[in-house]
Amino acid sequence: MKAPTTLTIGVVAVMSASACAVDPAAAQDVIKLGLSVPLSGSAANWGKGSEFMCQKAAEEINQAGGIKASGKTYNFECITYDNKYNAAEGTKVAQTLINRDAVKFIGGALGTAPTKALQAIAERQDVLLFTVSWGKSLKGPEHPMTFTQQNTPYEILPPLIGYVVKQHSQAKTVAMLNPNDATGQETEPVAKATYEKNGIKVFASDYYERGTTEFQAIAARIASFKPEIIDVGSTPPADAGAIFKALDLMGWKGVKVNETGTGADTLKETGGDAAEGVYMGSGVVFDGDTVSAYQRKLNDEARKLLGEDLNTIQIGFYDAVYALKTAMETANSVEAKKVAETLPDITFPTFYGGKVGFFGKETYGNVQQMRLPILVTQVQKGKLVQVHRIDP
Amino acid sequence: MQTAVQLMATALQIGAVYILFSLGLTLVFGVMRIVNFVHGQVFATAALTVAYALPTIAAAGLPPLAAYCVAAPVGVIAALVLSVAIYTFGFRYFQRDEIGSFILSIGLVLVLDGVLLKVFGGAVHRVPEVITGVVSSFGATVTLQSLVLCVVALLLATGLYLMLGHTKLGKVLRAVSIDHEAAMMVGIPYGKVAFGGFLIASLLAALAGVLIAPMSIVSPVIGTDYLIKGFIVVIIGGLGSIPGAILAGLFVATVETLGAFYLDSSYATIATFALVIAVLLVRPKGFLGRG
Amino acid sequence: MARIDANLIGWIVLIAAAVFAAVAVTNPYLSSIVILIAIGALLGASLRFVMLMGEVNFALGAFVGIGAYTAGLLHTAAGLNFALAILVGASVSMVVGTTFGAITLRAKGPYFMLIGFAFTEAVRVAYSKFAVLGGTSGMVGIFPPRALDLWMPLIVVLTVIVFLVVLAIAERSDFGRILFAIGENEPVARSVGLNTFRSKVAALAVTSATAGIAGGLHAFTNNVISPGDFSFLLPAFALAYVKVGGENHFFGPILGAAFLIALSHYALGFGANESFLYGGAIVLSVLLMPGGMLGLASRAVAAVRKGPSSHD
Amino acid sequence: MTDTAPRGTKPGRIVETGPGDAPDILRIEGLTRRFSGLLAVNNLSFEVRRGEIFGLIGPNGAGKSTVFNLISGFLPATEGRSFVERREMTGQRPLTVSAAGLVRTFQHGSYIRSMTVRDNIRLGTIARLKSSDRAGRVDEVATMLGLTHVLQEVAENLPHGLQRLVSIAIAVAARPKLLCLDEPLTGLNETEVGNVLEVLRRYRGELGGTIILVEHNMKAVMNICDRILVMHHGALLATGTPKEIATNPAVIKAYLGDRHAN
Repeated sequence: MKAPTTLTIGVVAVMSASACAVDPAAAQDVIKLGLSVPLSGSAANWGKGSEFMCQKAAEEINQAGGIKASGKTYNFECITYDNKYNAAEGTKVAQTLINRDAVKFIGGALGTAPTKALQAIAERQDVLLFTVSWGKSLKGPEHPMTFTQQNTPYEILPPLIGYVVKQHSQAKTVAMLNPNDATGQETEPVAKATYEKNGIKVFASDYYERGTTEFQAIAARIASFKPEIIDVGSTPPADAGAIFKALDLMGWKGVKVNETGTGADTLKETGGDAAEGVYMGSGVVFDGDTVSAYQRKLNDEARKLLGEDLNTIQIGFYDAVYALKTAMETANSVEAKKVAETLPDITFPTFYGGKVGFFGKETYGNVQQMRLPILVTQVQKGKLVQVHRIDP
Repeated sequence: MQTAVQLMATALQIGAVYILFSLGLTLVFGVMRIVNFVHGQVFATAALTVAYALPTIAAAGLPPLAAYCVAAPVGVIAALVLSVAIYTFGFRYFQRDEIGSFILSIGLVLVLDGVLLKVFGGAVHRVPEVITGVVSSFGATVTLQSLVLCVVALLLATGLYLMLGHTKLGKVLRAVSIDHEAAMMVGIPYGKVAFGGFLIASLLAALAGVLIAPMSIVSPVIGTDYLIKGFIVVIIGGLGSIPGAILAGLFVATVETLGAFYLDSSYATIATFALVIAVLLVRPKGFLGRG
Repeated sequence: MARIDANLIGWIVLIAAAVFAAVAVTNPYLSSIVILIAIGALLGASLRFVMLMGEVNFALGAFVGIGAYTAGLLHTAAGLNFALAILVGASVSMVVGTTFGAITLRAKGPYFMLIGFAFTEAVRVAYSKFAVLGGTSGMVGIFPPRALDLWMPLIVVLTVIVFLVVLAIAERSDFGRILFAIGENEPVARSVGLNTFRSKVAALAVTSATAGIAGGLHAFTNNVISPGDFSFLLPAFALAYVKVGGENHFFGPILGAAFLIALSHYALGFGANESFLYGGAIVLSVLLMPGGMLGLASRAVAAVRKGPSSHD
Repeated sequence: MTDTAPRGTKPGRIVETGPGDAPDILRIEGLTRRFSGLLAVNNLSFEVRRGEIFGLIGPNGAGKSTVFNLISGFLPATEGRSFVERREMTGQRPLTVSAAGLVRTFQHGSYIRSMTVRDNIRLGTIARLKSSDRAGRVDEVATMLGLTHVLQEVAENLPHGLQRLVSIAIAVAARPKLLCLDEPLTGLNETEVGNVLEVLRRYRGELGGTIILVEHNMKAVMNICDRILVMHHGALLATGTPKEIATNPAVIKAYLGDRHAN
């Protein structure tokens, strides 16, 4: 008697799933932008901010009259699912976006593992994919539908490290630390090579587990090498702050770098005064004259939502939407393959101001990387200050 | 020498928190035979509440220390309210059911993870430094704050130890954890005792939470991190053993510190897990576990 | 006798339903759900098998991961064909599982649970240390032959059914009786000369093998695997399948998996927090319906029949 | 899948057990067990002859159950040696002891509550019989113990008396040379007691089985046992036929005031 129950409930369950598989909201004049981002766990805030920025850009464009292509007018709509930062969930999200919601454009994917899972399906079904993930292996001619919406170490590190080394010509040695996650494993080799190219001796390059809350021993270890520069690579600002504080406690004084540091606030919160002087490669300055009033307004809204400043990851989700709009109108088509072919040749207005395009032939063998300005920032008197900017 | 002292100081500091955290776990298991995964969430609730309340209170113009003295009790109370709810609606029905209670607590962990994220948001919360200044001796330096943490933690640990040894409640708790049937035969109200033990355990977690808040990186996931460490400690020390938890707490902290210093610290993480399995090979019930 | 019949009907219905779902469902999204349910069912059944002897095996996550990574590596690095890769993966998982059991089954109850928990987490960190496994960003390109693309749902469902049958037979055999006896009254089993320790290890060997199979299928249907896929949440979710479906009956975890996975996909549409969902399901079922859905069902049936419940 | 051979233990060596060698199936020499100072069993020696029903009695806490745990290998002896059919079993595990033919039951619920009677009995056959013979043995034992009509029932739904028979059946199914029963009569009513005793007699009669019986029910013990050993404070107080024991002043003294003495 149990068996039929098994069946009925099983069937009912599958039916309920199929019920929402057929999405009535699939009106022709809406272009859905799928987002695969972490909405839970330690990276939840990045995901929330990314969704926020995608929606902002979409709203602006829709209010400004939408996208005009192939004689029709379309509106953007952002659909976000939680990829929990791992491949299994990334696949679920990919299936849901592409095969259930029939999304043809991915407005952004965050987290290398879930992005790879998404790419496996997207490239096969000709779905255009934007991602902030750094994996070099994500790009290249074999992935014609994939585009990167954020600067990666290959873009950031040469100018950043170059600048730092120039400012501190006496510094000749460095010790590096990275989190044992995808970003860390992507950043470390590039940074190492760049330092060596600049004639800096790399004493040590360590990894630590994300989720560590006690950094004294780790700090003691890197300090014991007595390097002139300590580069905590893609360590999240909160951890970085704690590490610099511990280093400061042990009396280590030297040049501090947090390559992918995104903001002064979190760094200050955990690092206190030890955050002073840290160089960052992914920081965005929201006070001072470098930003427009509108950007500041967006950032203030974001702060209300997230409790911290916007960072380059989230801004990438904003830029991708404008890139797509421009490409669609230039190609005069909303067909993903056509749009992907057009993207490399267009320039579009970026959040950072001005118009930018795509590049990357020499690094990735294919034009898939947004050519964004590179901002070298530093914490000065507790404020994040832009010390160097390279515009494309 | 300097590094040696520095490392000792670090190990002591981490160990102090592990001890506080694990004492609760081991106490609950001793008294109720419950493997309480929710302990981490109780701990996180306290830490998050402080991290959330303190800046707000401080904004009212109070100096950090004063503000902390207001926020800390709030955090403890929040955590205790949570654990009372957990006990009355959950664990009460699963006493001495090792598997059932474990399954229930796993479920609660999943639920509370979601809740904490909703309530406190994903952003890292940071409590402004409550006690400023550093202490240096033998060339090693620790912040006054972490020193205070150590002292308080160790005081609490000894306090609990003495309480179990000498007060009536303590004796009752011990009696129950050694042989609850015998204890009930001599007329000990098991239900009351169990609830008492659970509250004390939660209180320890809450205190650990509010103590760690000013010097750690407080986010909703902090609970899981300490939970895993905490269980490693109690397994090594022996479930239900108070001295076991204290010794193992220091032991694990030392291994971690040395590991992080001499190895790449992500290997240290694996090393600690390997350690557990090794210990259980030699002593399937932990170092001081009761046969 | 009635029970035997019910079981027989159960199997026929189950197989029919599964094969129908695998063949008739053409929408790739729905077939991906069918696949997830099939794999989930195997995971739940594997976890339940060890629960027969009264232990909760949280090392399951590690076994699934080892199966998946071995299969993936053999396929991507050594170009081994996918059926073979999965089988070898399962064997490796079985070897690890047996060793793990032989070492850790001296411990019981909470100790065994917690060691398994620690083992799963340790192994998860370990994957990320090997570049050849793709580090934290995961291993890519684990594709079955393109020709099989359309057939994958059927292949997965049939494979799962085969190993479910294996587990069911094992449970109904004398081996199963021994495990059950161990779970309830180990001294009695020992007093009649049964080597209970060896039986426990054997049980772990069996489930680590089936878990390894599940892992291999996971790898080849997801095409990408990452350490995060095999955290302690995996056994926790499997536990949810068992408790919600009903741990007293073989079909329990299967029903639980079907229900929870479908539900979670439905919920994903509203951006609901999945772990919240699974957690809630576990809590509610342990508090309100100890026998799980099947427990409720059989009690209902019994009430209707006004006869004794056929529920064992 | 299951293991029928004892693991990691060599068969105990055959030893000549002294002069006047009786056809003893169990021989205990100076058996002693201390629990942290307390002497539970104190230098106990006795032997059990093939085909007899041997009563092991004594006031509560006399150490009867401890003796069972020691001879069946569930508890290591502090001192002393034990032989089953002249094979030394000192320090062996239950696995080996039961392989040598000594099978014991436990005082409380020596069966699997939620398994059917059939499965319960079958459990006893697994280690000793190859799978093709098990079903037959189950029916055999069920018939002998009069359980045929409840084979399909789940053990926990049975009345007390039948549950005791199930416990015995599990042990009997294992083809023991020596059957050790720990209080099989406690809590049973007159008819049930009679029923169990009847079964034991038949078991001894038809199969020439040997039984050690730990029991508080004096009437039953006196009525069924060939020889009785009385323990007091862990030591041997007296041994002999029921008649001798009944009239032994030391025994009577030991039992005076003991609520089980009737």
